[in-house]
Amino acid sequence: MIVKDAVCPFCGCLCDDIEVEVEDDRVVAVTNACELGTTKFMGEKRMKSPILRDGDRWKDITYDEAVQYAADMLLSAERPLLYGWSGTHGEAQCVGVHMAELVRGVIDNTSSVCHGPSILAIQEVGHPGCTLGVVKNRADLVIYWGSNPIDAHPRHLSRYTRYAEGFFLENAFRDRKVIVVDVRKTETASIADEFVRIKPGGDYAVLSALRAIVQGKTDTIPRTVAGVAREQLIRVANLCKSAKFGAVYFGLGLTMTRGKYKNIRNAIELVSELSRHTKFTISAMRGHYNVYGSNEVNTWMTGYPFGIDYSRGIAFYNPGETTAVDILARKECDAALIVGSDPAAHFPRKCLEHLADIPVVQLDPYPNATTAFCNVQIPVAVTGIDAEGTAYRMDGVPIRTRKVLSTDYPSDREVLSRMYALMREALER
Amino acid sequence: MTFLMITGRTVNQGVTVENKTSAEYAAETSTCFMHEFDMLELGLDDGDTIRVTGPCGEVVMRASASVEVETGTVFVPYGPYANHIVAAGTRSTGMPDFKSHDVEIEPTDEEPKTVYELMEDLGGLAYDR
Amino acid sequence: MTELLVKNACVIDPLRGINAETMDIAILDGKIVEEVSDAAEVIDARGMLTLPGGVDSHTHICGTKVNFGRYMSPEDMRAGRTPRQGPLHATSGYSVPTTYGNSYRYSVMGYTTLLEGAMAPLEARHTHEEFVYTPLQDTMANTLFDGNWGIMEAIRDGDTKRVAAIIAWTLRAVKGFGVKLTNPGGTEAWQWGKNVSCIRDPVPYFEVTPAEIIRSIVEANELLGLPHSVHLHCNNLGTPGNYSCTLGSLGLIPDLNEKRQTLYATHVQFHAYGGSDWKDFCSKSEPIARFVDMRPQIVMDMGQVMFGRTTTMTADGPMEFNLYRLHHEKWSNHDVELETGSGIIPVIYRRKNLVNSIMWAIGLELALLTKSPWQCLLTTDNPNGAPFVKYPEIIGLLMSKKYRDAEFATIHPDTEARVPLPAIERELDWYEIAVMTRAGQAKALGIQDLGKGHLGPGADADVAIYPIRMDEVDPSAEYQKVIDAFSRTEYTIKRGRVVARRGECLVDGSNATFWVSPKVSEAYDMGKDPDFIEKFDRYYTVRMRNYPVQEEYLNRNRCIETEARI
Amino acid sequence: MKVTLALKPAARSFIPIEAESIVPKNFLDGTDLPVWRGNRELRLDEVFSVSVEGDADRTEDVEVVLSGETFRLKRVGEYMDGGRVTILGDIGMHCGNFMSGGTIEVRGNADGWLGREMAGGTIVCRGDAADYCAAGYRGGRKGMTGGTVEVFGRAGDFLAENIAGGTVIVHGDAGDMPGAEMRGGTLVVHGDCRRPGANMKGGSCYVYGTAQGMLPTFRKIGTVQHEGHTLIRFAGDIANRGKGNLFVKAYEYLD
Repeated sequence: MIVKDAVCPFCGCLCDDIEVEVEDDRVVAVTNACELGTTKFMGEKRMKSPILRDGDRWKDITYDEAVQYAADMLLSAERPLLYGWSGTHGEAQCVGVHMAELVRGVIDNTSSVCHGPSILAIQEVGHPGCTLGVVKNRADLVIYWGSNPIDAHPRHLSRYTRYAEGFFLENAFRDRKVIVVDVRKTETASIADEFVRIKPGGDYAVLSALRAIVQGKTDTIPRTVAGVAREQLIRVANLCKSAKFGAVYFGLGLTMTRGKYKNIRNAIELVSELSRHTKFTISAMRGHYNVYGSNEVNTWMTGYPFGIDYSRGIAFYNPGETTAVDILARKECDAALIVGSDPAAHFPRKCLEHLADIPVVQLDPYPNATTAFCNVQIPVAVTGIDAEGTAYRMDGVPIRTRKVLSTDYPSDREVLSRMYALMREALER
Repeated sequence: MTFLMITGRTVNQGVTVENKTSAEYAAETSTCFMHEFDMLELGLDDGDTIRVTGPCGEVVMRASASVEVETGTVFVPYGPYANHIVAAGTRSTGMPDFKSHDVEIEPTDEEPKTVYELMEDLGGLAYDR
Repeated sequence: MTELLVKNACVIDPLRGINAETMDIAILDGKIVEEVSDAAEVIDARGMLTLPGGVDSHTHICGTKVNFGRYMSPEDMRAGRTPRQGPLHATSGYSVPTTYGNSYRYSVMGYTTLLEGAMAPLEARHTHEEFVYTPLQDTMANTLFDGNWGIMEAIRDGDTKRVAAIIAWTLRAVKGFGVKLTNPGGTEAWQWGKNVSCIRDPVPYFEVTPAEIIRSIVEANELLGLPHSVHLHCNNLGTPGNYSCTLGSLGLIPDLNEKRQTLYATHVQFHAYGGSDWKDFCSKSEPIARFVDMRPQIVMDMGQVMFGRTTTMTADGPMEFNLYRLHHEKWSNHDVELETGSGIIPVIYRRKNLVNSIMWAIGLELALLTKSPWQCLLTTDNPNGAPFVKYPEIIGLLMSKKYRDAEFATIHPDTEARVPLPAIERELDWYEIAVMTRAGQAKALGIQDLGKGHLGPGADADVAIYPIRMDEVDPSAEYQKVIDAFSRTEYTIKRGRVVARRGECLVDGSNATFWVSPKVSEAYDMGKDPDFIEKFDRYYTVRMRNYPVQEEYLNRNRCIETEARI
Repeated sequence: MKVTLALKPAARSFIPIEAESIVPKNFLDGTDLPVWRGNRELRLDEVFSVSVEGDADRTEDVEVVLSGETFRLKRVGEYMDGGRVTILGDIGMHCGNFMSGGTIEVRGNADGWLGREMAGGTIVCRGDAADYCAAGYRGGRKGMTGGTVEVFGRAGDFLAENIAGGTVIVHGDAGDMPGAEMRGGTLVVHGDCRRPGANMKGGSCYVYGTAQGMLPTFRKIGTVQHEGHTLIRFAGDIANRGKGNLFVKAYEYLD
């Protein structure tokens, strides 16, 4: 059987033109997807049943036992952390928010270590953006700033920018200019028309300089800014101003360096400045296929996109205080539920040391680094493969992922709903 | 020698990220991409093991020459190896300094640990079924 | 079987011509019936004002744009925070509250049906997801067609039937309710950073004018037999002198429908400005109201501005950019491929600001100068003019000259010379308020036959009982009592169940969503049209098969099938 | 009246305690106040050994003294409008949020957001202050609008971010981006710092040490004498059409 128009649950591009060939409940071939997506569709090393850590060995338990364990753990905690959420569907994320509200815990998603700083910037100055198709059809200038789509979003270039056809571009490949700004000469940089190499930590200064140059205040700018010659900055500013439609796509090169969200704020303010001259937009290269969905769900249900603390009943938001890395490193939680992410692989070691000290339950299809810190792990279906549900693309377009094969694994939503029901029952008693 | 360590995504990291118990994932995320001049200076060949010491400890990785990084800078794919030495401070933004750590690099005879060995060092328990 | 009997209700039910009659209301399984058995639960309304559940025919509560307003406004979220309590979820936010915040606050004010004013088709799934978490109101979504490429091409080719066919396919696909035009043509021009200044400016590349778009889509809307008329946000919102553009747009509209208006012009306050710049800015509510008085084919809503902090959000991207240039506050914009766009900025309307004071006056003038309350409905274009929690104050202002004068004394002193408001003596009565907040809204949306906006047998049992007796209160003098009463019902009944009581919500409800599915002939089924399919595949970034919103997203599914004449 | 609160050692000491009830005014009506540990509401005397000496009718006459391991105690002095709070050791986040009057003295170090959105009164910190000292809240609204914060040690990143009024003095070094988005008020850093005044459009920022990573969008105007220091005067941030004043002893670009 071939499933057409399947939706790839890997990165924020959320490509929905994938063909998946299934035989005997196994994926045997994947067409159209990039290497990242193909490997995910073909992944096979699933955990077979829920496991419980018993001293220094693992023991299989039933789903009922595992769900009960999680419910008891969350109910007895004074400040449980519910973390992850980017690797699951929106319907499960909604249950997660209800759970956090009920047990008065902290709910945070992977954006705190990804594009959380971008969100903080947007909260200061807003976000002039657009859907990917607007760029594909119109943009004659695309800037990748601190992002490396060839490695992280392999089809971004072919579906939306460099190699995409566009309604208003006669010869898109020729008519569309690409600028790459980075500290490394990545593969993406090598296909650019212009590469701007910045000294590490210099993005903010370069962005400020460009803002001034766009306003015509070139005199104040020193001869070089963070390793970039003033002449190149002027050339880039002119390319931007003379474009009919410019689009900036930025990545973790801006969110993870010194200044963090202030870098993105500065980039947004540059785009707002350019909007006085021509059409310009800016967007984040969101990583997980549904990290944006997690932000959306949290926002309509709690008012905030990530890092929400319900300890006091009402929602409190303060990234840097209510975000997972800070809470774990400061040992400020006493239980953790992990869904759809792998903090042990992606968090600094100090956070892991605290995970080792507190009860941890994880929902994940695969054994991963976090498994090592779990008291209980519950294997679930993979959204987009054996579970369906809503995901939000990096530009906010919601797409329903398809189920391409059937397994006996329950979905995240099913498992979480059972936990939630148990907890409500216990609290109402 | 002191280097600026930058971490980030790579295709191979992405391809192996859903299979963290695999040797391929460990190999990719324990690779330290360096400028070949820096490797010459440290007397390193491609694939040699190095000890990388950061603000929060040390970890053994393998050096690999790359044309993408400048001298004085190294690039390590996101994962448990880099995170073994990354500091958890976020400057109150929620986000650690994943791309701006100073590290010391020296040659070593030790072999990189497996992912689960790293986790066990921090109080975890390997799952190997 | 659940039965409920509301006794001694003093009912105003304009769609049935009932004005302040004391009667009982019988409810069986969520519907109004002639009578119920003795076993029915009884609520004694003790002569209190009882109205059909409130209907808001233009509000922004759910979807991509609204949620972005929340996302970018953590400072707004610091107000209005409540914890989870019993069946109720936590809420946050003032001008852009969480979905639960919206739902609970509307419910406490007696509102049971809401129309989301602007849904981009490509992002419709998002709106529907949020509807599910707006549990205490039935919902429906206006669907944006202002910059739709396929439609503009069909208009250029003079093919109104194809326009209708594309609308039909899209509404069905995205589970939309009505046709919304926001700054028609302007949202497409804005994707080049440009705009159209009024209805005769051609849209870049497509070479059709807003006038052609409006006229053709109005015709197409009637070809499809949709319950609601075209819902128009005119070009040129918020600029001095725009009233002539508004009159020009309204003048395009023939009278094509016997049951309802042919055009719904929304938030007209923002389109009723005189003057040539901000310096000689003034009210032009009078010519607009006079024009509408003569044309039964037009219904408008106020878009009242109230003083204080709020967030503006609209599909009108270029207008928001102009606002950003005035305020230099934060600004978001979100263009949607092949369809439309949106913009958001936070604002504060200040009493001491002349322009804001004039805006405040214009909204009230429109309501007071338009003869028939059926033609000017009460809205703030929530949250653009003000958050909807200000509705009770607006009701107070419309019912009391004394209150208006007291407020007028606190605004910018130069306002008097720019607006007719001080000279207007009219005070609306209870019946007129009932028209403007439910009956007129239901009629304009074309949902009265679906059981909304009235209390006749067969109607949905959505009832609002306000803690006020008309025979005991003089609204002209005791306006504070009116405001208090409309701020919190004694009972809000939704689908036959008491969902709110004296300012407290009681249950976690379950909303229904209304949407339309026009039946068109095979030849006009765009799902099978090779040209439509080819263009879709080439220029959208979502596959055509993944575009439609699945019925899984509808909590209670109220599909309205219409017989299209194509 | 002097209220002494000695934090009791607790078994689950890593869960922060939120104690916005600890403001001098509240003690005029006794000590029956709630505090929160995570999601559990506790009585003040479950967490502290409470002793009261003397009495008072006016907030100004109340002094609260906190002792023990108070570095995880958050929100002390929130909305404080008078009186005095003395913290003998370190204090947790959000001490003196929204404060409008009175005095807070921290003898040790202060964690993040000391004096966030402060409108008046005085905060003295004898040790170091962490990130976002005297700063604003998420969403870019005005930060500090009045009052004084004086830190004798060092300050972290984003010191006085979004400051719109009042005075902030740091005797040691400051971290990255002090006075970011500054729009009014005065910020003085006696030591070194990185990237001062980023995107500023008003107010005055003085750096008596070296400004590292100096931003390229400040226009040099000349030198001035200030409090015995010869400082270079800049106008900026021109990226933001700014009209702020930045004075530095020395600076280095990241060139």
